[in-house]
Amino acid sequence: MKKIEAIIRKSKFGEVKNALHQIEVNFFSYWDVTGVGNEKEGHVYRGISYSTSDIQRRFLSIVVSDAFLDRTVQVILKSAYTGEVGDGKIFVSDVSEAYRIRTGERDEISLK
Amino acid sequence: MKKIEAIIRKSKFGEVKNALHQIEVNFFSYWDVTGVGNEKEGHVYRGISYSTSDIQRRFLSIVVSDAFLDRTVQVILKSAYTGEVGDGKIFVSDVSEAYRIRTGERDEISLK
Amino acid sequence: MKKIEAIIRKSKFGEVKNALHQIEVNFFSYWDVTGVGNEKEGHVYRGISYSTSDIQRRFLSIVVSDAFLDRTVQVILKSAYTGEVGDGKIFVSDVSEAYRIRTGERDEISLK
Amino acid sequence: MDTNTALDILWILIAGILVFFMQAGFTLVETGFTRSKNTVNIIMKNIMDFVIGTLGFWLIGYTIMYGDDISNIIGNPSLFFDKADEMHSLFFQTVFCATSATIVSGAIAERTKFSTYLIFSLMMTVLIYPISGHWVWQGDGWLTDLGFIDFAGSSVVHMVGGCAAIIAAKLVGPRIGKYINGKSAAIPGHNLLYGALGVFILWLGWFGFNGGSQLAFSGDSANAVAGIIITTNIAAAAGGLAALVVTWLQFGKPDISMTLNGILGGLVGITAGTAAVSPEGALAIGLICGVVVVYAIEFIDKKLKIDDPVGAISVHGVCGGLGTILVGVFAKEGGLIYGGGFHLLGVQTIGVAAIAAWALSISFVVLYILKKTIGLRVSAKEEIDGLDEHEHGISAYNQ
Amino acid sequence: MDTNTALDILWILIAGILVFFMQAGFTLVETGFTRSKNTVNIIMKNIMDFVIGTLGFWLIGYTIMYGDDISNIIGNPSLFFDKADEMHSLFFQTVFCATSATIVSGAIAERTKFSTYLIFSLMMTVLIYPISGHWVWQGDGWLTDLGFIDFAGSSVVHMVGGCAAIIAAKLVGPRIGKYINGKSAAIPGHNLLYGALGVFILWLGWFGFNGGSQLAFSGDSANAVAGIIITTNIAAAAGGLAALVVTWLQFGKPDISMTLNGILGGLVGITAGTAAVSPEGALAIGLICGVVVVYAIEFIDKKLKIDDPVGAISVHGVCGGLGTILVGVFAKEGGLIYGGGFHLLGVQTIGVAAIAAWALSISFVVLYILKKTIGLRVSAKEEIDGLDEHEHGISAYNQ
Amino acid sequence: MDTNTALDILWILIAGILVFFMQAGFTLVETGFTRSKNTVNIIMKNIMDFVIGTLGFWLIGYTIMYGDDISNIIGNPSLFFDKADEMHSLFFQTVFCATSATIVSGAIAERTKFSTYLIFSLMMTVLIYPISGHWVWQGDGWLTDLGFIDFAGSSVVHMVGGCAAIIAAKLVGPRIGKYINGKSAAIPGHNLLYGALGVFILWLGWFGFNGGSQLAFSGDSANAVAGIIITTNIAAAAGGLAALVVTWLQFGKPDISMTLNGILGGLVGITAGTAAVSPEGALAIGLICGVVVVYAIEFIDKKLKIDDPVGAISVHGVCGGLGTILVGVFAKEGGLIYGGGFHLLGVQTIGVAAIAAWALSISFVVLYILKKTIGLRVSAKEEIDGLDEHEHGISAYNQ
Ligand SMILES: Nc1ncnc2c1ncn2[C@@H]1O[C@H](COP(=O)(O)OP(=O)(O)O)[C@@H](O)[C@H]1O
Ligand SMILES: Nc1ncnc2c1ncn2[C@@H]1O[C@H](COP(=O)(O)OP(=O)(O)O)[C@@H](O)[C@H]1O
Ligand SMILES: Nc1ncnc2c1ncn2[C@@H]1O[C@H](COP(=O)(O)OP(=O)(O)O)[C@@H](O)[C@H]1O
Repeated sequence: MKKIEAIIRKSKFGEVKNALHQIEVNFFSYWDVTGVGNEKEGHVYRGISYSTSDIQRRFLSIVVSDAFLDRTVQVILKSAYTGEVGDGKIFVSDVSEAYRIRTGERDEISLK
Repeated sequence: MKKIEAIIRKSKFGEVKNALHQIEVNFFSYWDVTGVGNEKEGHVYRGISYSTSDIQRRFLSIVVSDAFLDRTVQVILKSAYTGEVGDGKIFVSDVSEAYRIRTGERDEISLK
Repeated sequence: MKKIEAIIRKSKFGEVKNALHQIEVNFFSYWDVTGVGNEKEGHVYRGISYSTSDIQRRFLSIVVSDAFLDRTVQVILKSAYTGEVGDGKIFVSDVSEAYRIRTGERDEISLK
Repeated sequence: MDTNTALDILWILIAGILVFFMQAGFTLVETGFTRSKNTVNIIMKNIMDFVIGTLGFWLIGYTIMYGDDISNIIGNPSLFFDKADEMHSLFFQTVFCATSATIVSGAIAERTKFSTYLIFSLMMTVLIYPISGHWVWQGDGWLTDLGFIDFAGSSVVHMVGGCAAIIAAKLVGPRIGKYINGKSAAIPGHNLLYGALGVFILWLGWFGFNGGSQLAFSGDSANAVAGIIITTNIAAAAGGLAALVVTWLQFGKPDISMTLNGILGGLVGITAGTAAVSPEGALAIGLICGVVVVYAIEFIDKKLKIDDPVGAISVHGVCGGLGTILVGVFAKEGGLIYGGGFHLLGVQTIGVAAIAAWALSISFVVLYILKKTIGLRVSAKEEIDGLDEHEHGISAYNQ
Repeated sequence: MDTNTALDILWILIAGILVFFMQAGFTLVETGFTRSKNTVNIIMKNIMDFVIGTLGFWLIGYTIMYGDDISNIIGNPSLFFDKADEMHSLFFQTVFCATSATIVSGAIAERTKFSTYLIFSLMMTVLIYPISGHWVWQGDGWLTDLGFIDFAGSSVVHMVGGCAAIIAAKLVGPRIGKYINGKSAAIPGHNLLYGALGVFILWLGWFGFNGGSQLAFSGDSANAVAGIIITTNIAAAAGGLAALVVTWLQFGKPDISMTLNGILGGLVGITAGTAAVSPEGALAIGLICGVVVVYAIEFIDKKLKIDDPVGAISVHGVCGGLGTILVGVFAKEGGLIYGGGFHLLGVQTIGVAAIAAWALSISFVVLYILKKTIGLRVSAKEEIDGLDEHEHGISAYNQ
Repeated sequence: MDTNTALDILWILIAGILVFFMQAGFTLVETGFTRSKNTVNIIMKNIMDFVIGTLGFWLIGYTIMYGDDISNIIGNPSLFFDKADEMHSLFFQTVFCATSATIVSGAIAERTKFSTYLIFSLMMTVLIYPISGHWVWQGDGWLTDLGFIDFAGSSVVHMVGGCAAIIAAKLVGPRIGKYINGKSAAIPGHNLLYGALGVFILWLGWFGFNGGSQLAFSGDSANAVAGIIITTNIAAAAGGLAALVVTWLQFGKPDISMTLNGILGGLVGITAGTAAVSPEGALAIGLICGVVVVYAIEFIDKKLKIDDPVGAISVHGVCGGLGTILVGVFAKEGGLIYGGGFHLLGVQTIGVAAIAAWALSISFVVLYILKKTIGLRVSAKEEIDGLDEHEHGISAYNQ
């Protein structure tokens, strides 16, 4: 099993979610994070112009079976894309065990 | 060392925390996330009935030594359980290094 | 590639961030979590004195190429340090794939 | 000046100060019922409303409304109103005017260009509101002559705002994500406590709104004002109760946002007849408006598919018109159920129709021109990211 | 009507409007001192309180309290009060009644069934509050005859609310997680700014609460009202100062929630004697109440193990009774330290005891019946998840 | 008492109640414009301000200011002011005094020791504010004799607060992280809605602040008060408009925090001349202050490198002084543009200079002593973690 962590623009979340649902990835968790990266955002506050690279982003954590990995990554790459600096990143890592608390089911079966 | 990520009901957090303390798992971090999954919640807002699968959950991240892995997972499975759809998931993955910032201690010893 | 997860004091965040920038680690994501650990914080609320081990912390997630791992860990160990109980932890784990959404670039190149 | 006149002025000023505070109430309600990414924009619109209202109404709006009558249609405009013994009146009318303008803001929240909004707000202040206002309140207007009763402005203030709101909301179009495959989606407000505090402040201000419209306190006016405050309060409570019960029965849960709108609906509805009806009449008007507002919101949202995030069209437009017409039913003198026949009811209906026709058509003209010139709406990107980031460069909430 | 009477009515109405605003203050205090998952529920309880109070008191409560006296015990009830020249009085008394009812809401927050609460609130409005109120304020009640002084309602309004609160909090039981192995746990409020804003609004409203209770402004009343406002303000400040100092000394830190409660304690305490004591007397009463409220909260929480999330029992019940009794000590006429002997002190104590006995016993009867029939409390699951989700289907805070 | 006098007292009390509410406005503005980790501390400072102001001004401050004149410099102090027929005046002056003290709180927010602040607040109340106040408002002060006009306190209240604020902010030093390599960094406020609600409440209160300073309502005062309310309102609107336009042109976006400050700047600026200028004069003063406040904030922040999180120095200090001087230009009687020559302008300038000199020097002395004894500032650790955690042991926001 693989864990996919995607850090995307908040404004793209709706599209990404729909795209995931279309390929039947209906299980994930997300939260808001601040991202530091290439993108800069200009602000003015009380006469002080400043630009910050600390930008609000949404972090998605999705555990999928190995078979689902590729299509999930592809779908995120596509639906989170705008082409402008700041579109975000996707990271993949291994998961060795998975459990569904409700049933005690283990591993791949718990992800369905 | 293993990282256990548990996504549980917010209302079960108190029980899970107590159960963890009882087996001497006294170190972890948690935050609130939104979970998308099987569970649906019905709402009414201004005359519009809708149901959402985006539900408030608590995300626990616990790094334990290999020896502690099983009992920690078991304890969470038990204390987070209600039997109704939406109880959440537990994911386990490998951690290759660990440090305690205060002492610089490394790996298993830093987890005590 | 490696994922570094650092759980630090909120008050040390500015220093850690600057230190990371100095070694050219300009990409990461962070969010606020509650940490449970050795540190205890005393409070009084409406005449009830209590101490809690649930303390506000900042969680940093940084994916780096293997070559950057050591210096990044070292820099965090140094800049997040106060020497008092509660300085936090650093955990390292493997990342098998990485993508930059904007360009579709993969793995090490996407981290630059 | 004799003491009675001073007493009258004191009451008008205090009432005006209470009405001023309603701006804070509107800001809170609109902010609370929308998403956090547009909070700065909503605040700015509500503040600038009042800024523009203050300056524009003093500059020229007041005399268009209250200047010497020209053909029963409009006041004789003159610039920079400056009669030392009418300053209390200028103040009281200014805060009323600003109320009317601010209603639109809620209906078009979360997607409208700030600059366009400011221009429209100015048009409300110096053109749309004062002219129909003149017909009813200046003393020589044609609706006054007919015997039309709108004591404190169910129509003159609220329905005019509501009419401008429906045109604006229609022309600007629904928020992205509001209608998905033709189905209305719920977009919950980000802080219902702000909404509730706003409603408390509006309720508070309404005692000044209706009570102050007596424009006097000495002599018999004292008891009249007390009666107005009672009918106002009872109608508000009745509106809230009705909406609570309806939503509880219909959706299985007592709905907070509808209950709050029910209170406002009751307040808007009683405004026309507050001095003309009995407490029982106020109860009836409040209950009717509380029920109607729930269904009006549903109808506008689901059938007309006009996206009104705070329910301004239903609360101010629908309940404003309805409340004015109901004066023909419940007025102690001339009302249908008191044996007054259909005359007053007819007059009320004509007045409502005329004012609505004016407000709808002139709003359409102004907004249509704005749409075709500078545009009404921000870009999709700005809307999705939130207006605060792009229009104002700052978010309302930080660490 | 002569000018003086109009002036009196003006003040009563304005004072009533200020007291109305206290509802917003209570809402904010209760919301701020509890957890975010119950915010919608708390708002709804406070709003419906006032809705029910408005309708119920007009329907029958007012005449039970102020109707022609029957055996010095109760007023002669009649439905739909409608005397045109007493509307200002109906308004002023309505907002008082709603204050009394709303006190209970805070003490039983975060665990009580909404429907049960509404029924109890109605009972407060039409039964519990008006009857003891009649004894003191109608003019022919038995406590009036005794010479009992409760100028603006330390006992009549606040202690009655506090007595109902303690019974309710006891019968409904503590929140889950409040007592762990018999030890009281801290459950911090979710937004102390709301709490503080609420206290400012209550303080503001109290000027109307106490000042308006003069029920006149013309003639000598003007200076009397000014004096009342000064004693009110000084007692509030003294209460806050005392609580600050006590908590600073005892816990090592100046505690915000106790300081806020100290201010409220001072305000509740001065309410009975506001017109009878000097500024120095007000200082003393405020200081005493500010100290007492801190220890009362601790005592009720840790010794009685009654869970009162906002401290309503201590603030309103304890300080209400205490403040009333202290009139016997500090009243410029008849007070103990002014050489008046123990007579007034005795009368005050009897009055407090009688009113408390009434409020405690009738609340017990009503609540016990409710407990055995429809139940007082939500299920454990609803409580843990939060009342907002289950009782109202919406959370107060969204994106 | 005759009816006119009662009417006067009624207005003064109501105005005082409105000014009281400004404390809530200050609390909200300061809280909103700073970071969430210091919210409890800011609330506590604002509350204790008023507590100390209430007690200290009654104890001795009032007589230092309004007691029988000694050498045109100071009032004859006596303890525990207790004249039954001046209680309305004590109340009105108390709330003014508290306003002056509270201004300092914002400028030194997020880094100052709570205990030190309390002591300084007491000094403001019983020493700094009453003495210069005596010069202008007691009737026999030397500035009164000169013909100096500061109707409602642009200088007496606001500039005095602003002067203390600049000294305090300078001595306490900038917040950690405010100046990085000599460049000013932006530290955005954590909740701009609180800021906006605070400004609405301040605007509301200002009608009492300026209108109440007429100290009468009967006879000609009624129209005078109405005129004051109009000039106050126009200047506020003009200040907001000017700041909006300036920031829009200069930074490309209409800036909310500057617009809010512009409104406050307009209000502070008009306070001296509110009764002396025409609506057009008010417009001019408002526009000037709205522009100046934007540049003053930049200047103090970037050039003087004094860290004033909420802009208190610019809003109250700069606009206070400027507004007072502008009376010499715009006063209908004696103003420069009305052909009055330079006399009044000279007097105004002398008055401003004298009051500023007093406030700056005495504040320096007091604060310098405090700095060298108990210290002004919390430790770096406390500041970084937030004052709430260390000074009060609780955070404002919880679950
Ligand atoms: N190495 C990394 N580790 C963790 N998060 C990262 C990393 N690199 C980028 N991110 C996240 O991705 C976001 C977008 O990256 P950014 O560099 O701004 O744009 P782009 O990927 O288009 O060059 C960042 O704000 C940050 O949240
Ligand atoms: N594959 C997954 N990746 C990440 N989070 C998941 C995944 N599956 C479930 N979750 C989390 O677990 C929560 C509970 O899952 P849900 O499907 O609702 O219930 P159940 O596990 O009882 O079938 C979800 O809301 C989500 O937060
Ligand atoms: N095993 C763990 N898994 C996850 N988070 C941990 C773990 N151990 C510690 N932490 C995090 O690190 C923080 C600091 O740890 P603590 O034990 O208080 O101090 P120290 O590391 O100095 O002994 C905790 O609050 C928690 O957020």
